[in-house]
Amino acid sequence: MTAGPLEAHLRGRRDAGRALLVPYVTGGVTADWLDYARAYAKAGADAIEIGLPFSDPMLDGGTIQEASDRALSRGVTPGGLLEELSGANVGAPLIIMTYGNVVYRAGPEEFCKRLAEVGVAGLIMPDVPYDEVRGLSGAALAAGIELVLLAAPSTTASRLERIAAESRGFVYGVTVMGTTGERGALAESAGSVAVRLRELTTKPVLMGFGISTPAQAVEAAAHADGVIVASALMRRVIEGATPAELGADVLAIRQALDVPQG
Amino acid sequence: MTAGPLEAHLRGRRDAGRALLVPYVTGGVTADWLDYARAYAKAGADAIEIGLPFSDPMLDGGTIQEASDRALSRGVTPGGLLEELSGANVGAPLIIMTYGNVVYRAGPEEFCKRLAEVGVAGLIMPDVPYDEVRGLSGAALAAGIELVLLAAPSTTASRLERIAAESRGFVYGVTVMGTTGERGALAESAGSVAVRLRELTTKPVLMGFGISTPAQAVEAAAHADGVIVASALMRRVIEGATPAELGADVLAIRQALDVPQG
Amino acid sequence: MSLTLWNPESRSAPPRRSGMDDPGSEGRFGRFGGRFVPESLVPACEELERGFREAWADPAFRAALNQTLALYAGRPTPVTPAARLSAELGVTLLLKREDLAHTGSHKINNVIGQALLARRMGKTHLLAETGAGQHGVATATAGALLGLDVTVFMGERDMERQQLNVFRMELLGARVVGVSSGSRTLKDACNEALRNWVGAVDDAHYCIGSVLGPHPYPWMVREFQRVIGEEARGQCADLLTHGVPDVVVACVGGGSNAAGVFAGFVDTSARLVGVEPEGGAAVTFGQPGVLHGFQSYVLQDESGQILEATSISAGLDYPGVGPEHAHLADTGRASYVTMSDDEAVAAVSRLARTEGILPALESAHAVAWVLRAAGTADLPSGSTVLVNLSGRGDKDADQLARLM
Amino acid sequence: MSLTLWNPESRSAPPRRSGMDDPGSEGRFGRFGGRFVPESLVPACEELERGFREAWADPAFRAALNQTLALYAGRPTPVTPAARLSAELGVTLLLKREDLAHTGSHKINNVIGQALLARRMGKTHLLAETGAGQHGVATATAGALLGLDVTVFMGERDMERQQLNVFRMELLGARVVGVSSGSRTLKDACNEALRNWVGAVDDAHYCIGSVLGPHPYPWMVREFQRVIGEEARGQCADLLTHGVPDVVVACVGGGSNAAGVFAGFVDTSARLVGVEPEGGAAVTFGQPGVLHGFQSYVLQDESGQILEATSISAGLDYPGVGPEHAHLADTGRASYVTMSDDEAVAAVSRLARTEGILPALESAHAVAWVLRAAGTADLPSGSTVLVNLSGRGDKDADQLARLM
Ligand SMILES: Cc1ncc(COP(=O)(O)O)c(C=O)c1O
Ligand SMILES: Cc1ncc(COP(=O)(O)O)c(C=O)c1O
Repeated sequence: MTAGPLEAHLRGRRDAGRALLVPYVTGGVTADWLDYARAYAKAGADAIEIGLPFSDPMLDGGTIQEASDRALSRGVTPGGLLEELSGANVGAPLIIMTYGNVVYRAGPEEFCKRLAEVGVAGLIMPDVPYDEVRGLSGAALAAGIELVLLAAPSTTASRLERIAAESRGFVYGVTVMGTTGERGALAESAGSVAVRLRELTTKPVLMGFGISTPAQAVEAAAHADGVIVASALMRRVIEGATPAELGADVLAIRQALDVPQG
Repeated sequence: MTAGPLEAHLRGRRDAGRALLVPYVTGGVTADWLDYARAYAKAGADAIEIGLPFSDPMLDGGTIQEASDRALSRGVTPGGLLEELSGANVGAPLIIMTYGNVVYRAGPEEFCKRLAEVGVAGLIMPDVPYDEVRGLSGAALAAGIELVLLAAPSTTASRLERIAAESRGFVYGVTVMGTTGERGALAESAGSVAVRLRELTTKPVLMGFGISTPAQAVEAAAHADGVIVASALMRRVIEGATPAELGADVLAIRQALDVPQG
Repeated sequence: MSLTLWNPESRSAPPRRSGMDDPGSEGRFGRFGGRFVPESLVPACEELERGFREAWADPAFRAALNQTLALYAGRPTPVTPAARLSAELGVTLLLKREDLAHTGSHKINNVIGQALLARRMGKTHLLAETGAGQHGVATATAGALLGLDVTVFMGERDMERQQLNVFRMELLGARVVGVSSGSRTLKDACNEALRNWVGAVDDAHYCIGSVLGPHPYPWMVREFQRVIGEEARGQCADLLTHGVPDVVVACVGGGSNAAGVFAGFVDTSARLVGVEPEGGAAVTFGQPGVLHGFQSYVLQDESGQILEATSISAGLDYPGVGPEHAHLADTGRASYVTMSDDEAVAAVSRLARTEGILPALESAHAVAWVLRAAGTADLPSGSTVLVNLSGRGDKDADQLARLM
Repeated sequence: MSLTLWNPESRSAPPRRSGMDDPGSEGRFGRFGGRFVPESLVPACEELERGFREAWADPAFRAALNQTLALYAGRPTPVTPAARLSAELGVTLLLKREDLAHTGSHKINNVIGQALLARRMGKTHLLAETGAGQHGVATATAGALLGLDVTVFMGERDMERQQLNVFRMELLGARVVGVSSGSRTLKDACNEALRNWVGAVDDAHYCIGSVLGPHPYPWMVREFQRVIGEEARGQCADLLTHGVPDVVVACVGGGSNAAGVFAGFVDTSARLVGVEPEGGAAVTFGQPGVLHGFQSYVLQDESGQILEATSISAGLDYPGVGPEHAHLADTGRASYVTMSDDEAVAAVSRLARTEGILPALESAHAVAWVLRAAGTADLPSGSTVLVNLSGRGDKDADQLARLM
């Protein structure tokens, strides 16, 4: 399968020697949530992950749970958030992160079509693993949405191979056996997941979960093509930091990543 | 078995045409409880029943339960009450009413001997029926205490015969299937118990349980040799009536019984 | 003062085979037992004795009882090897699981027997006393099952302490009558039930909750509980190399669960141990006396006033003990020991953690004895011991939560 | 919007004999089921599936399970003919008595199975979610029995409402962890248990309490509960002229007790009726969706947010339903109806008064259906109906007392 636009975009930047940075924001966490996304883009995000909040976020730690709860209690809906994206011109490719039920409820075909309409490039569903995603890939393909698959430290070799082969946009390497959420140190498992994936594919490999500081980002990116940063940013949003302040946070990571390594 | 002094006394009066009257007082119900007994004697009691309070008076209704509780919470003991009787010179033969455990705890021989020492003539144990009393009769006999047996409306003919034969002092006819306690009307069963007993024995037959008013006393005495009055008097004691007032109550019954009946 | 209440030699008694047989028409267990009731109740007791003797000899009655116990009450209850606790203690501990019987204790065995008997005798009403409410709930259950009216007498203090069981009885259709006399607890409820029975003997059967009361109750209730021991005997035979455990142990309130399990082993080599609560140990600390219709060991003061029992477990809070236990203590066939409230609570917690079984506080007294005795001369390492786990502890969770 | 989540034709599935068989390696019941978990958990689910398949085919495992169910949990539970209520209703009502199983409900069948399996697979720790606490207590029990550590996740709101069950779990040695996210109830406890499992898969087995969760849970739990139906099948054969009842009915929360009893009758002529609570009726009022690892009917809003269930009975308070029930509803092999809170409460009281059995509020929903249907076309006079009485009502007495 030929690379889609998201993958092409990330490959291009990666191949140009850049460590990729994908920051996250929960859609609707505040009224001006889109401004966070815009600030990320300005600070040098290579793509932006936008969470559509779900009532039962099984793979999320406390910070993103709270961000989701805030958004939901503001009364946002997936449909409304996508509507906001339409023509928002954030300045970087957008990847939607949401749980399976949000997609199934809307209907996979309709949902993917709508993503494409509002300019979204990729889709991540943390509770729909490789085996179950097959029922959705047709819909995503038809709509031109790149379905990103996750690989975990526990993933066996044969599964990893298939995940690497079938993931689109990039491969999402989970650093740790655990939920999203900040951690004091990067898990040891992070490196091996990245290394194993890199042996299997030339697709961009991005590591996520528990990457909180610029130093951790650099560490995680050492064996991979880039990082996804979520909880550390969302904690700041919950604490009331402005889009500008979040932009500065992302910039700090961007700059750390841009320092030529060893 | 020849009649003992209590039986002889009651027989004598009965045979003289007198309806017998045995009023009751709970030993120790007040500090001056003996004055109630003396007032009864003065008002014409043919004998007096004195209750030694027991913690678990299975055959007593609410009034006598309360009188017992009052006495016990005053700290009285069977030994102490008997001590008070010693030389009290009440003015009528005394019959002790108490539950089996009080007697067994002291030891039947010792208990009966002590009764005799303090001038008691008879003993009633409401929870020691005919079949069980045999173990005690030797002790009573040896001490010269007349053991009064009870007969109930439910008692079968053959038991009644044995009870009539073995009761000493008199036969206690229970008017009703129930506990002690005042009742609006005399139970219908009262008459038949009395009649059945009278057919079996020439011993005095006294009816008790629920005889509250002079009129009920007269009614109960119609087929028997006399009555025992307890709860109606103890209710008055509990309400605070003086020995003199109780004397008047007993006198009223005495007088009603003394009116020659149709 | 020496007591010679009873001279067994002077009475005609049926031949004894094992020490737990028919106590004869006078209901005597050695110098204990008897029928100490008001004359008014004697005919009812005699009628009941006749009724029970006939029913017990009638295969149809036995079949109906057995069927009800099996299809309704969940019998047989299993004997569970307590593997982890056994390993910790160095003895083989087996648990007879009366906690799994319907309503949560062995009480159901007795009430089903009495209710079937009452119906057979044409009674339409059951009277019962209850302390914590276990026997009251069981009687209300049997009454509902057979369509008999049920009135339960319960001390007012107990009603306050056990509101939930009051509700449960009412839900089962029973009338609960508060008793305000005396200490307003179980013994007063017994008095009140007996008083009420006097006035209602024609229609009502008094359903006594343990091996207590006038003859034939202590014997009849033991016979209705014998199923525990008979089942356990067979189950031990399947589970143990020697067939019979070295020791059989049960808690003793009135003594019905102990009597039931002892009856299955009295003719074996098993030592029988009854465990009384320290605060209600009639065999250990009582004197011979008469209470609620029978002669036995009773907690009482110098002048014969009955003392209140004060155990942490409501079901053992009774100042007397079944007359047959008094006799078994006299003859030495069974021995009786006491456990403290603290030991019982610790035993609940130990059994819960090692075996996943929450015993009733009552039953925990028997477990506590094993915990104390294991490895001592009383229960040497390698011994086998059967505990009759008379009931489940759900009812006590509230109380334990406040204590712990 | 039409949903075509799954096309059964396109997948390789094992041949179906009766509609309640092995759901294949992908855990599919028609268009429902599956394994919707984070990639991190997939290997654990696969390992569990392998472990279960091996154990289930191993006579030694089956023997150990059966022995534990018999000697420890009190199986078989009886089938009780409800004579008085049958007479009142004009139908023959039989009750499968899971209320008599250890810990008071069918939940024990499943946790013993899973705990034995976890031990066999070398796990040392059990994780569980619980709502009212029934499954938590059962898991704590099985953990204590086998010496496995137990952590139970429980919504903070549920912990406040069910303090006694929290105490009970702690008494059994379990650690109870409050969950403060979302609605702070059962569904959030499930989320939290899954999250925790992700970080503990090596040592921990996640012991799910119903026919829910990712493959192999819905199938495995049904197999562990199948014992209900298999026992009942044989017991009905003994009790009924026609051998098989006309209708088999059970309450449906997650659906494990219903699945267990249905499994024994799915290949017979018996109609199967699942009774959902009006406030948590996923089959009746839900839409297809994904929750807690599986595809099924789920109560949700227009945009796919999960709704809270609000039933009077905590054990039925779940917004989803086991995928096999969704499939049985699709195929029409079972039908699903709803009962209101009031009907359930009335059924508790009716069964208590006529049969002396206090059912769990959950189980009362199944009884309530019989009360409503008897004499109608749904359950004509003369019909025979087996109700799976999934648990006892003691746990609900407090709540009922406040309501009544
Ligand atoms: C569980 C349990 N065990 C024991 C007893 C004590 O009674 P008994 O000594 O008659 O077995 C009770 C009384 O309520 C009880 O509920
Ligand atoms: C007694 C009882 N019945 C039924 C249920 C519902 O579960 P399921 O539908 O899995 O049988 C529960 C759950 O706690 C329960 O405790």
